[in-house]
Amino acid sequence: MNLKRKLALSDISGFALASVLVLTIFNVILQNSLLTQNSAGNALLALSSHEGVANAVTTVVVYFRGFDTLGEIAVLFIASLGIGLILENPHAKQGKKEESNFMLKTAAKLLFPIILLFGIYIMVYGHLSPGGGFQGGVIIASGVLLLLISSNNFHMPHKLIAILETFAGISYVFIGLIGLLLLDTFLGNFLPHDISQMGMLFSGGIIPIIYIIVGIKVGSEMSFIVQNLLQRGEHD
Amino acid sequence: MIGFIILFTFIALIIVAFAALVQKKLEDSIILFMGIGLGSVILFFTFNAPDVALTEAVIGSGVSTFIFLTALKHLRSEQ
Amino acid sequence: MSSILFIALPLLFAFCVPLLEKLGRNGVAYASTLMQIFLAALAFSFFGLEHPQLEIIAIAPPLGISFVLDQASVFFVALFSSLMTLFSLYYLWQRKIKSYKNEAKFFILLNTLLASAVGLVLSNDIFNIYVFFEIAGISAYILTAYEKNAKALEAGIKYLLTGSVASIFLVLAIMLIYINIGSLNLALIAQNFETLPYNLKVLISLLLFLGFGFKVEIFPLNFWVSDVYEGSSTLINGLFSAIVVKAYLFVFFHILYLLLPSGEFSHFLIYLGALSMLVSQIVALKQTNLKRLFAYSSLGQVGLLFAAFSMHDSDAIMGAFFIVFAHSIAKMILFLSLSNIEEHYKSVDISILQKINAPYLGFIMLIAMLSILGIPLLAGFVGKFLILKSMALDGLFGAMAIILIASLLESVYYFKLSGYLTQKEERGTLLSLDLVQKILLSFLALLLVTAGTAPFLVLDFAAHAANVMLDAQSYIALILGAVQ
Amino acid sequence: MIEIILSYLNQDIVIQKIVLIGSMSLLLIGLFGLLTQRHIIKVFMSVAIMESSLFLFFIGSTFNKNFTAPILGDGHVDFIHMNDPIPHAMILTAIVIGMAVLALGISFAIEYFKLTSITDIDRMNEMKN
Amino acid sequence: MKIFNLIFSFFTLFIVYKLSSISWHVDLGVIQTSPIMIGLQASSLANFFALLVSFSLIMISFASWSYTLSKSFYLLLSLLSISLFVMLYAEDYLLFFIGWEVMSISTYFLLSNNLTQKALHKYILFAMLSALSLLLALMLLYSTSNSFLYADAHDGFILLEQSRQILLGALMVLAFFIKIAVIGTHYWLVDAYEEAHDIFTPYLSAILSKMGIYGLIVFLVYVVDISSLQEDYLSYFLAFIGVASSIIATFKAINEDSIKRVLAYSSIAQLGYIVTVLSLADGMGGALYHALIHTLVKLLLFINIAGIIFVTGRSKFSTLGGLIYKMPHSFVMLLIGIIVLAGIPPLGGFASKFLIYTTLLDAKYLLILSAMMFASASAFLYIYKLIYGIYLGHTTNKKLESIKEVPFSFLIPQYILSGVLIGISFYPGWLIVYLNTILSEMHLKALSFSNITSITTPHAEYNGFVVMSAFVVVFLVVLLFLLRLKSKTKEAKDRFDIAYCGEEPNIASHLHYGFGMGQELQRVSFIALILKNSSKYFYEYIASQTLSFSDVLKKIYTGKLNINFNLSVIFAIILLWWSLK
Repeated sequence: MNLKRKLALSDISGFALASVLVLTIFNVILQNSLLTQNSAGNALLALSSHEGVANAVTTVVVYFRGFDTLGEIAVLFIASLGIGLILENPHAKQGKKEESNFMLKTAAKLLFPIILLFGIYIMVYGHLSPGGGFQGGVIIASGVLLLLISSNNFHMPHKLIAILETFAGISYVFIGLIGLLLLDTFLGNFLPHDISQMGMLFSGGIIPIIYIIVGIKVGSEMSFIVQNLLQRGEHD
Repeated sequence: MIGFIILFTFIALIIVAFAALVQKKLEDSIILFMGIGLGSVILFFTFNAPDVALTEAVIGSGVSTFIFLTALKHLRSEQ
Repeated sequence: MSSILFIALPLLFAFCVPLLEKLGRNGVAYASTLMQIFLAALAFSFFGLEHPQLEIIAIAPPLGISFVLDQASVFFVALFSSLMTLFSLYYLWQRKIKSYKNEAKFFILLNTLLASAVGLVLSNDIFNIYVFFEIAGISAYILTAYEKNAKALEAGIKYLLTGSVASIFLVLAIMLIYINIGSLNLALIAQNFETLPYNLKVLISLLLFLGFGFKVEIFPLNFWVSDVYEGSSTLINGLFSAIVVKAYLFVFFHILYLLLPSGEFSHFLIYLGALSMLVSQIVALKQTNLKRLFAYSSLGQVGLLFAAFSMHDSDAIMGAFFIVFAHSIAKMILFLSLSNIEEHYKSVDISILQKINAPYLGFIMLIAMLSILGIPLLAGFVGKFLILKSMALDGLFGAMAIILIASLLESVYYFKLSGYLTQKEERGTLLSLDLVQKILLSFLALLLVTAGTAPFLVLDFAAHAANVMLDAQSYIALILGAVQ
Repeated sequence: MIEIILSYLNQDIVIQKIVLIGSMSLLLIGLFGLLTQRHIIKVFMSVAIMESSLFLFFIGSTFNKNFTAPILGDGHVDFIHMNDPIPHAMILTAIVIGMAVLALGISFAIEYFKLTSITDIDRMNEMKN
Repeated sequence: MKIFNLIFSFFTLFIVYKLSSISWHVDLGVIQTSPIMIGLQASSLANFFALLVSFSLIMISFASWSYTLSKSFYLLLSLLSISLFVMLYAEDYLLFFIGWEVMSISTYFLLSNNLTQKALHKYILFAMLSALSLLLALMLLYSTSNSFLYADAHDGFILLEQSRQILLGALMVLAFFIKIAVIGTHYWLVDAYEEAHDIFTPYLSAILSKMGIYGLIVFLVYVVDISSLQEDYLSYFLAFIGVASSIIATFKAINEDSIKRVLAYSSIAQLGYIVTVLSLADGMGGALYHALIHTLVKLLLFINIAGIIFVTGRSKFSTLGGLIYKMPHSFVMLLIGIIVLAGIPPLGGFASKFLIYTTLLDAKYLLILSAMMFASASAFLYIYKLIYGIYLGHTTNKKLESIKEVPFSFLIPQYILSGVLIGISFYPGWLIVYLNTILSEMHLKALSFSNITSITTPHAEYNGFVVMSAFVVVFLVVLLFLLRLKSKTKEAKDRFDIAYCGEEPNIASHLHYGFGMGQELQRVSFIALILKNSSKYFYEYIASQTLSFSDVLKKIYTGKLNINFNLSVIFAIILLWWSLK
């Protein structure tokens, strides 16, 4: 009986502590929650108008704050590396997985190309419509996940994905370094990007290229993460 | 109309979140966690932030729930 | 050669490791060490600069991200890159005895840790600091859990959870800053931080303090440190205490000097730092595991640094620079030699020091311990003396008394160790070091001794660095000036 | 009657208040979960809830009802009367980082469970102090 | 290495002698942000102590000739001496502190291969406590005087308000008392002296405790300006502590069995005298005189004991005895030593005691004076035990009969030392001239000086030369008589050839009664009180308290993450509420 009461007690105390902290934060924010209009956003909007990219968020993510995206790609890369390191167990027994039922297999065969197409669309048109590298890559990874779940004999093409990933990573940093060389600002937009061809495929200078590279990288890393998490490293 | 949608989804989110945490069985709490993902996608959409809504949909509710489900699978297989 | 290379090169190395692996077993190791040597040389090339430099990334500051290179940050960058080079050189010979499983990943993590530490120190955009906060965090979590035994994984989980709670507070602080000030650039934020209403200023600075507090290992928030040190492998402990903690410390106080130049909370922070030193030394008295003992001792030294930095006085900061220099090198020596001892004698208990038969290693460890204690003729004393001197001028005798009592307790357990080292007793088998390892360790010990006996060599550089770090106005003028 | 409520709800100030109250209560639930839950997955879940509450708060409070999304399309020619894109970019990065850390934490928990079959964070004390 | 050490010590003596003649001033460097002057200067007080240091270094290097010592011993010894010179010649407290701490650390390493872990740990903790309290005191002084120089230490001291002055005084005195090992803080000294290497103990006892005296003098003269100290609380405190430590140490020395422990307690007692007399402005002359005498006598005694231990390998009274026939030279040296130690007229010891007594008499500290006389009188007990226990009486076992005289390397320093002591006994006045230069430099009242053979004080005059020559004449007459008598006496067959009260002694009976002296004193209630409780219990109590407190604090660092997160949230709430209020 006292264990129950002890648990209840800790719950109440936890709730009380949390509520006191959050309430104090709340009433401080409440007193001065007026948005100052001079936020940097308007200035950025003005600037991004002559970047030749329709989606302002993409220009900010890839170009104006491109360094954060590079850092964030590094985070994802280290995470997938860490998960691969932690979850791999070489002496994994290839337990006989029971055959997944028929419906899932056929649905997977039908759905995978559509998901793949959708993912690639999101990735490539990142600078024109909402979405972009991250979202596209993860959609492709979810497609791969679908295949992993559905069929047993689907083995991830490790070699290919690894090459894709390294290629994408190296080219991202190289674009940054070329920017440093030509415009002596890292990740500078050195390709021509005038407003006239707004809406064309390669109209935003290095922005769409970077976003596609990011898409490839995120796609391959997410598929590694997914694959490791799912089979806890019992792969070949 | 927007104000009402926001109010409604926030209230739903709070109820679902509280239920997810207090839930005894893990499967139910993870399913409720999906609900939170869905709710936040709706909210982001009403906040005129399509990029963030798409990311939240794919990563926030998609991959995170997948991660929790696999965790459940591995933590369940021992008992 | 711009300072962005500190971030770009390690990432480039990390991304193309699969190619480097084709160069044979130690291709990756040599490539990474060569790159680190190049980065260290690059860092020292920046030493000469008189006035701070600005490196623009993508677009010009108040909207874009930029790196600022001034004396203080160059000192830290040089310290980090040279320590990392020495670490990987040492590891190149250590791996003959015990090399890490899939070593390529180990080297990637080393380089990303270095890149993020340098990024933290140089960056001038608060969200960019958050991204580097996370990169350093995530590579530290994986390095902690590298051994994959129960202890390491538990340490990894604890470190990760504390890190994510810290990042939640930090993200909330950044959001409040953006909502109320409208910009992410440190200079702009610093400029109109005073215009905010008082209670909002308090809330934002408290959230920043909590966000960084976990990582800066200040008293009530450093519960996780000793578990992480005990869980992770000894070599990595050296990295944590020498590089990671110092980067977070510098960033926290860099932001503090910008946002609160008049030092409203400095009195509270000083006594918190002194208290943190006292508590960690008291707890360290009863430790029997050497790694936990060194963990608590570095908590103590970080507490002293915290107190020194929060004094808003250029002398104290000069002393703090000395202590950063001395403590990083001393802890690097202690942990590198401890990893050799652990490898050879298979135990990390205090009593092992009685059985080790390594006269040279013992002598080097002795120098490191004495420097941490602040014995004259070693670098530690110069730092501690300058801090105490500036505390005396400000009349903070309470904090001084706490710090001195804490260093008395510190000398209790450090002299117990040195008693074990110098004891005339039957010793185990001889622990022989490689020649290169001996050279590295003696080079580090030599640094300690020269900085201690002849401090005037570096005093004027340290004084200049301290002044540069303190005066926020020239920092703001540099960044905002670049725009017009 | 309903129109009055709807029109009342549509005011900007009211929307900001709703967003503030809603996200802060989500943060409260997340923090409550962190402080009381024992199971490792529940702890990670409460961390995820806290993060998503922060993101909602940030986008919600920088949201302007009568501005459109920051994308040129279907008729918009230039970037005026648009919502501020910077919070969107920041949240985009933060969501991905949050997910990466969460995935890493879960893999630690799985491996730890495989070794010691413990999921209760309070029983995790391998290291005798 | 031995030759190097010898040359080094002679070199130091030559340098000190050279330096004492010219007045020089070197400033080493200035830390420019806040101007701190560091430098060395020649003050005659420093020359006096430097002379003592280099002289005893020479004696030590002579005596260490017959030992095979490791190279590190000599290196550390020279490092120690350099740090002593740096400390003595420092003109500011920063350099003084650096020399002080390097001295403690190098002594720690010199002791580290002989002392047991416990004794070593005790020594270094007390050394660190003294160093840190000195550092805090420096900082207190710096806060008002804005410079570490001795010159402007006094006006910094005056600016400090009352409570801080007391704190400064307490810390400074505590730091030096630990080195002098006054009664409260002697917990580390006795074990350190007993277990240290036989040849290092004389240096330890003769010199290192004098550094405490030097520090105290510098503090009293430069910081507190001793002349204004007459009725001050500090002088009463110093006087009381000095006398208490001399009384307690004397009685503790009496019933000790190991020779080195007896000498350790006796040096505490002697330093107690110096501290008592330092409490008075015009006691400075007596204090310096006694310091010189004490250094020489302690060197002589410890080297003598080192010789005995070197030859017989035993250091306990109960295992020694009757060595007079085997080691006549050492016997004579020890005889001279203990006469000086006792402070009785013929030899120099009396001159310094005489000065001390007269200053106490002038200052009307009569109670202190009587207590001091009582202590030096009761010192006779352990002094007699010293000579009787080792040389007189019957040898306790066979092996002692086969030993030979102490090797020559021990005898040279003893001859030099006793020569100097006898010289001082003949011409006590000669030192007064030298002391007066020091006193005048410290603008204190100089001792009255009539001629080099006698010490004159307002009350009486002691003519050393007359007393000494009378004593020598009487001594020779008695010696001749005894030698004539000895030629007629019958040589005893062996040590059992004595019959007393009808019993036939054999191997079992313990003939040597010398070592037992002092045991019966326990029955005296006052002495029993001293012997029973010692400062050990107090320090052990403190140690156990801190360790249990560290156990309590360890609870915070338990592995339980949940509790820690609650703690951090509580901390956040407290911070928020406290700053928002």
